[in-house]
Amino acid sequence: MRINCPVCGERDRREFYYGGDAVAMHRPAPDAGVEVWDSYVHLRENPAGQTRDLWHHEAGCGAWLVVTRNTVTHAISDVALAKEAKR
Amino acid sequence: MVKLLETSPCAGLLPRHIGQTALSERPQGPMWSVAPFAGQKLAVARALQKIGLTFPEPGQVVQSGVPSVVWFGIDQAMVFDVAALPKLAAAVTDQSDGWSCVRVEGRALEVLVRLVPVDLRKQSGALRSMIGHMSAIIIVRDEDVIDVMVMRAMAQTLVHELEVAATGVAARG
Amino acid sequence: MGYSGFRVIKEGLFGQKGWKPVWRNPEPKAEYDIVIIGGGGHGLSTAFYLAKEHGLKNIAVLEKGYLGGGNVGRNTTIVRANYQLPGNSEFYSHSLKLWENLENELNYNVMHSQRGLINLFHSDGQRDAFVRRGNAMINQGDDAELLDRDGVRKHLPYLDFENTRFPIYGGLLHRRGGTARHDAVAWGYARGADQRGVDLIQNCEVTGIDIENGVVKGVQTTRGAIRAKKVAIVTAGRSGQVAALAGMRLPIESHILQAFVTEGLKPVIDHVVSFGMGHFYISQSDKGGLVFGGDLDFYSSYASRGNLPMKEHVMDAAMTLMPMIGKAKVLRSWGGIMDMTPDGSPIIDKTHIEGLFVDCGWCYGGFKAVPGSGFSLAHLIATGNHHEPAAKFRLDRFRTGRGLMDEEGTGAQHNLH
Amino acid sequence: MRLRKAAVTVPFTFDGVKYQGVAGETLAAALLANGVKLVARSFKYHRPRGVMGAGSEEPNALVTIGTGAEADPNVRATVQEVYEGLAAFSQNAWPTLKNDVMAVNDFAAPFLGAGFYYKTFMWPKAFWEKLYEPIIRRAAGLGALSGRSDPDTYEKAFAFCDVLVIGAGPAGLMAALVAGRSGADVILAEEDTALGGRLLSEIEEIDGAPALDWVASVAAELSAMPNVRIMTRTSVTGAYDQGTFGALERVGDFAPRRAGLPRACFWRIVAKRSVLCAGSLERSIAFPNNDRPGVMMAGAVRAYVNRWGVAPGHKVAIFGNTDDVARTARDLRAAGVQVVAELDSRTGARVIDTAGRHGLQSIKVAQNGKTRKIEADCLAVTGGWNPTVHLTCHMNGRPVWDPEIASFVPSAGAVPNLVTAGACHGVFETMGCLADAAQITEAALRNMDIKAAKVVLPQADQSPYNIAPLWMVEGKGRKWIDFQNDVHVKDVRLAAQENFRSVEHMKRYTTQGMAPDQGKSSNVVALAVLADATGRGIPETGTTTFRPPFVPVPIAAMGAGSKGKGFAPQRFTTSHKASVAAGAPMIEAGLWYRPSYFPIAGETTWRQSCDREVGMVRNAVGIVDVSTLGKIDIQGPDAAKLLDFVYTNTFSTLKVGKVRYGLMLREDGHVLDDGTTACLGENHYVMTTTTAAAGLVLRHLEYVLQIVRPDLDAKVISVTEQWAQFGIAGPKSRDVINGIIDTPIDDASFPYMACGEVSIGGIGARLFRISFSGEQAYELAVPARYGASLYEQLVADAAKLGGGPYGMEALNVLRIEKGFITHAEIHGRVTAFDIGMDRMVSRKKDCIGLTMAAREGLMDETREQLVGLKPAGAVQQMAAGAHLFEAGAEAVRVNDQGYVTSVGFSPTLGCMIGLGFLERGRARHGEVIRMVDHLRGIDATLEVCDPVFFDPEGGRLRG
Repeated sequence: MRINCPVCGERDRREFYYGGDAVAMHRPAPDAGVEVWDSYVHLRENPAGQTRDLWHHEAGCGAWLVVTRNTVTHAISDVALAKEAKR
Repeated sequence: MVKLLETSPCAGLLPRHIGQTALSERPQGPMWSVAPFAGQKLAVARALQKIGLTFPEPGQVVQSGVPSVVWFGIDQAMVFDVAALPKLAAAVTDQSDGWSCVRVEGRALEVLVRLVPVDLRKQSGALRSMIGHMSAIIIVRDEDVIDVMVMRAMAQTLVHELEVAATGVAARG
Repeated sequence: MGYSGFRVIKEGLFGQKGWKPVWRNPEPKAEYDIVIIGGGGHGLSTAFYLAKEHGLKNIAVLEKGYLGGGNVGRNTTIVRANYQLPGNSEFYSHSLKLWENLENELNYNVMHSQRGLINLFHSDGQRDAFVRRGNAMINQGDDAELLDRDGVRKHLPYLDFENTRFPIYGGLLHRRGGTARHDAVAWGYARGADQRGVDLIQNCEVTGIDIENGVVKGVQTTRGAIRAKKVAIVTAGRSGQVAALAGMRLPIESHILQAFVTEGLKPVIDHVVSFGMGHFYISQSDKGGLVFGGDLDFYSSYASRGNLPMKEHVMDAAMTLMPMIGKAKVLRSWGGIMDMTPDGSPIIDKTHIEGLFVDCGWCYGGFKAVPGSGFSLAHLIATGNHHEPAAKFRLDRFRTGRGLMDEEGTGAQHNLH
Repeated sequence: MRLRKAAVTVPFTFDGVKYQGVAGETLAAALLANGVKLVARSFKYHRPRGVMGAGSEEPNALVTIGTGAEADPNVRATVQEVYEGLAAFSQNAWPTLKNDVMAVNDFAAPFLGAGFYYKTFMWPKAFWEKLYEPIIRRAAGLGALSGRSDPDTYEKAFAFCDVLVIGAGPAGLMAALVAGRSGADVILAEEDTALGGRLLSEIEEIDGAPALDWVASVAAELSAMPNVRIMTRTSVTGAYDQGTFGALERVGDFAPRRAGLPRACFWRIVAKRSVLCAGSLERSIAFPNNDRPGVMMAGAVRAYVNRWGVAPGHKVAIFGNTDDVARTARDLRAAGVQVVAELDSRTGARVIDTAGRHGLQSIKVAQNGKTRKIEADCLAVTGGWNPTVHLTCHMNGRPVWDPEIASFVPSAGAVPNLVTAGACHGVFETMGCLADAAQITEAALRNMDIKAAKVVLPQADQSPYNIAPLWMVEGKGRKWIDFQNDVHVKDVRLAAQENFRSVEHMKRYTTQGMAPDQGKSSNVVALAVLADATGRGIPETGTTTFRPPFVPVPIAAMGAGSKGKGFAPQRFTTSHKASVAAGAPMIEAGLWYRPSYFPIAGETTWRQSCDREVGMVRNAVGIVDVSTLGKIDIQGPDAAKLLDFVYTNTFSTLKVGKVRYGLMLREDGHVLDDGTTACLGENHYVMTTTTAAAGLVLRHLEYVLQIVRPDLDAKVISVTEQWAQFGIAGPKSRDVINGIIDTPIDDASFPYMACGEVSIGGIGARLFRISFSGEQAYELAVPARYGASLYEQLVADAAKLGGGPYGMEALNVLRIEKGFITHAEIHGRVTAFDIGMDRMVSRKKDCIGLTMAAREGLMDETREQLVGLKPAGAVQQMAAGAHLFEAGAEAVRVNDQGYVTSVGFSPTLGCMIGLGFLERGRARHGEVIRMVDHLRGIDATLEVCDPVFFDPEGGRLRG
């Protein structure tokens, strides 16, 4: 797989670290309740199709990225810097 | 008073000549990591312009006589060979001793094709990638002069990887 | 029709004409007492034990493709009971005991080979962790032996003891660990279930789960609606999609685990060997192929195929651990879809919908669990009570934090287990 | 038999017999030239087998090359080039290829049908592992590994291009020509040693001249283009995401070994577009006893005759179902080889049996209602051609049935940005291949906005294919389909009879297509037989999936560079050389190496050294390199807020010049890491992490800053390698410090948990007063270039005060004595509550893990809690990894109450001590419990105690 880093350009998957579903960007408030937190930390849509997930360009520029990707074909339709991505 | 002596990262390992490839260690000059605080990139660039440098764009290497500034990652640059920096609205960190830097000359592209997962033929300037299993900074000076940097403590592995690759290149003739 | 050496000779003499189909191809009925979604190892063994242990007859297994076509048909065939945490320990111990009598129980040779499994360790810290594990195995009533470096050398003389990157300190030997012929396990259970009246329905995809007032009523399929009093989702690799038909979201992320096989070679690796520093494990099939694998590809995927960097990493690990393997040639690689849970342990539980059960989250350890999982899920479906050895595989443990079984100690990031 | 006399020959051996070959020809060609027919034994029945094909798909002629550690098993004789001194050996035969004892299997064949083993060998139970399985294993397998470390070198490399052309037959050459002339950056990868593909083996004309003239002119033009790279001997093995391909280049295996030259190179090729021109593979026909040495593929026979000048037989019969029957006869006659029969199935001719034990002697033919026997020592067979669709299946693409050519063709778009052209696209005649490739490549270039250069198509062969499908010929005797796995028609029918009707079931039940050729020559025939047996058509029957690699890849090639130490980088501290010189055994700590202990004269065990080093720290001063601990520089207006958010305790109150211990959780509420953070200045901190978690914590901080709290303005960067840092611990530690730094310190100016900048001979350094031993202790950091020099000085100065260096063993004992935890305790399953640090979780602010740590199950009093463990009575041994039980309780799971994490002999206390986790442990101090290590046979009675064994008030570390 190759990911088009907005900073470095297209790079091999081996430079990146996968950080799970982009749901992590929506951290609940501390008092949001156990159900909300369980959902945030554990439950996943886990789609067979388009997903948004987080990747760290660890052996590259160091940016965390939000990657819109198809989990069946691995086609990548969008890559954005996490800091600038729509939350 | 105690007198401390310097040891370079590749001491005892370099220089080496393998076929038409030469490996040598770059001198350890001052190196400052500069990471501008939020919204301060322009201000930092302006401040650096006072010493003939700027804040580089991704991949950019800016040379001003001996001093240079090299893009080093997202919102991060490395200033080389400046003894002291002007005051900057940035996180400034001394990295002079954090890296080992090896210059690969001669069949540099052919050697690095065996180690780096990026098309270096189309590169100039600096990029962050890998050499073997190591995170690395690669500065393409010319098609046959490439500087590679990895963390200081991995100098021996870096030299070993380069030697093996250069040996393979040389053996193919 | 019973299988035996005598029968094989007799059929050989008469041109193999007497062999009957190993299972029927029934048309789905309009209603069953129990519908099991998923004709993989776990689904088939569940059906078998429902029939055998609980005397239930009116059961269907619905399989969207062919029987045994999921992960039971594409894994590295390792069977072991070397877990350390409460909940896992007793379950895998029970499962291994079922394995040990499986040929007899199924009248089918699944080639369960207890050739011994050796987990290598490469530091004092790893040794301590494996000692804790080995002691837990013995506490559970299973077997474990601590090997020092020379002990490992005696069993595995071909490892690199001189120059490898992470020196071998020793190993934990689990003599009852080993392998089995994966397809045969699925077929043996399918045959056993079919013989006991279970309808095995292939090419039948479930497209909906009917629920009324919080009670399950049946399923919609590509071969029509089927009413059912109880429905079990046993579709590891697709658990999330099928559970979504019931409006559920699971604590699961799907990941790819690759596996590899080489060309046939004369016997050279007599154990199952696992490399404590490199996520690499290997055994040799009876046909002679070296069967091995490594870590997950590491990103959520349903592609059932792997990527190059992980392939290379696995080969790298092989070369540092056992450089005698260099001239073996990889013949085929494939990727299975793994249900990864936040603690790396599975789920066998009722759901908030009455009559709906789930059996999922086996991560990459589902094969060895095939007998135990079927046995325990059958118990739960038939009696309404959790089977003791699987009683901790609850859905709510993540919410409560009670009884988490994180063998790796890596926490709630699904892919890290 | 050679058809033309070779000018120069080289000697090689097969099974020890010396032959003459022509350098560069394949081993198969050389063996046939020398009249060697029998080259192998089949997998299951040990049937005699000869060369069948002429390419990498060869199912029969697998040999071992070389001896000893260099022995390379399962090499295709049809690919291996002959060189002087080449030593090849047959496989799977004992004692000799000709008289193979295991050939007895063939007599038992009636009982060994598909899947027979599932039905037997079940009794008695214990016999499986002891008797049946070992016999099966010994009989199975082909070649053998030497069991010795692979002595050869291999390479890996990366390559990039606009257009990757896979295969250099007529289509591939045309594709490369079009792309090359258009200025695209092209890689042309060809498995063979030469360009030309089938044209190398056929007699054809292009533009009125021999086709090879055209090949030579195109090759010359491509070689001259700077934008085209030609890679021969390179098999593209796999297609992966976003245009990534794996490829195996054979570099040194076609010649005697040369120092430094790798055997093979595994390439990772990244292409914007790719054109698959992989050609097609010929298939056989399943007729009775179709597997005898001498029965070959017709295309291979033409290759041996036309390309290599070798006649595979004196009397050649031809049997097939396309115009290739006539083509083969034409070429053989032109070369002066006797053709004894042209059996075109389209005229009703059938071969219904063959004879000849170690080589074909005759065939039996049925035609026009009559049967006759024909003497022949070679039978060329063609059942048609299968497009080489393999790479298009690697991303789950399913090929589709094309009745026109009675085979599967690639489905369009199966691999993104890959197009197929020529024979693998279902276009078989040369003219069609050229036109197809030109057109397909032009379209691909247009897609990437490259203007395609015009190429004038030459005139080439347009002979039609005219296939009439023939899969099988009925008759007595086994009709082989998968020659490598010994699968025959009856096996497939038995599978169907037993309801293994799905193609996947049939494959798995019969092992059809699972041998080293992965069904390249057999799958389509097997499908046709299955379709027939189940009354379905071939398209409904479907295919199994081709998976990577296309050709088998040596593990050493894909794992190149990792043998020995190459598996992971090595990290060396600046004191490494000095430690080694002092005789310290170095142990791995993650990627680092650290000294275990420092033996001095008279010490014969590690314990003696360790005890001395512990005493040295407790009574004088010890020096330890702590550079491996992670060091992270944190700066910015929100640096303190970041610390407050990632640590459970509060850091925003930490004053400049002070250090604080911190605990970090994962979001799921379990402990991630611990360490100290020093405030070096306003909005400037340096965090230390454990060695193990250094990378993890840095990534975690970046994750927090970029994902969870992008509002925080702080910058983090690793300074682990910038600073060489040394611990100086013990009552005399300050004396050592003051002997080194330019301005002395005292307790008042530098109290416990102080930090600040100091200088050493004018060089800037950092000093921290922190302790991991419970003694008065400091950590002194200098820029790494001075590390070696400072370490030497520290050790020398310490020695003058009765101290010296200490290693990991002593460090471990010292910290256990103080109840300090490491990753032995914070192993990923423990909470702050478990380790007694719940007080450190501030409820006044949010932090990572705060909410989930409060889950009911994580705050339960019955959880296992950190305790100290010491002997109750005359306990000799304690063991990390042992489990804990109530005194007198049986050591079984239901009674299991905990486990031991760390142990050490405390010379300070004169006994073993340990740390562990025990259910309700904090409430059980003073209780006597049982410790059992089954593995080492240790069973002891321990007392539960506070984890701090030594100086619980902490008076010593305050000085």
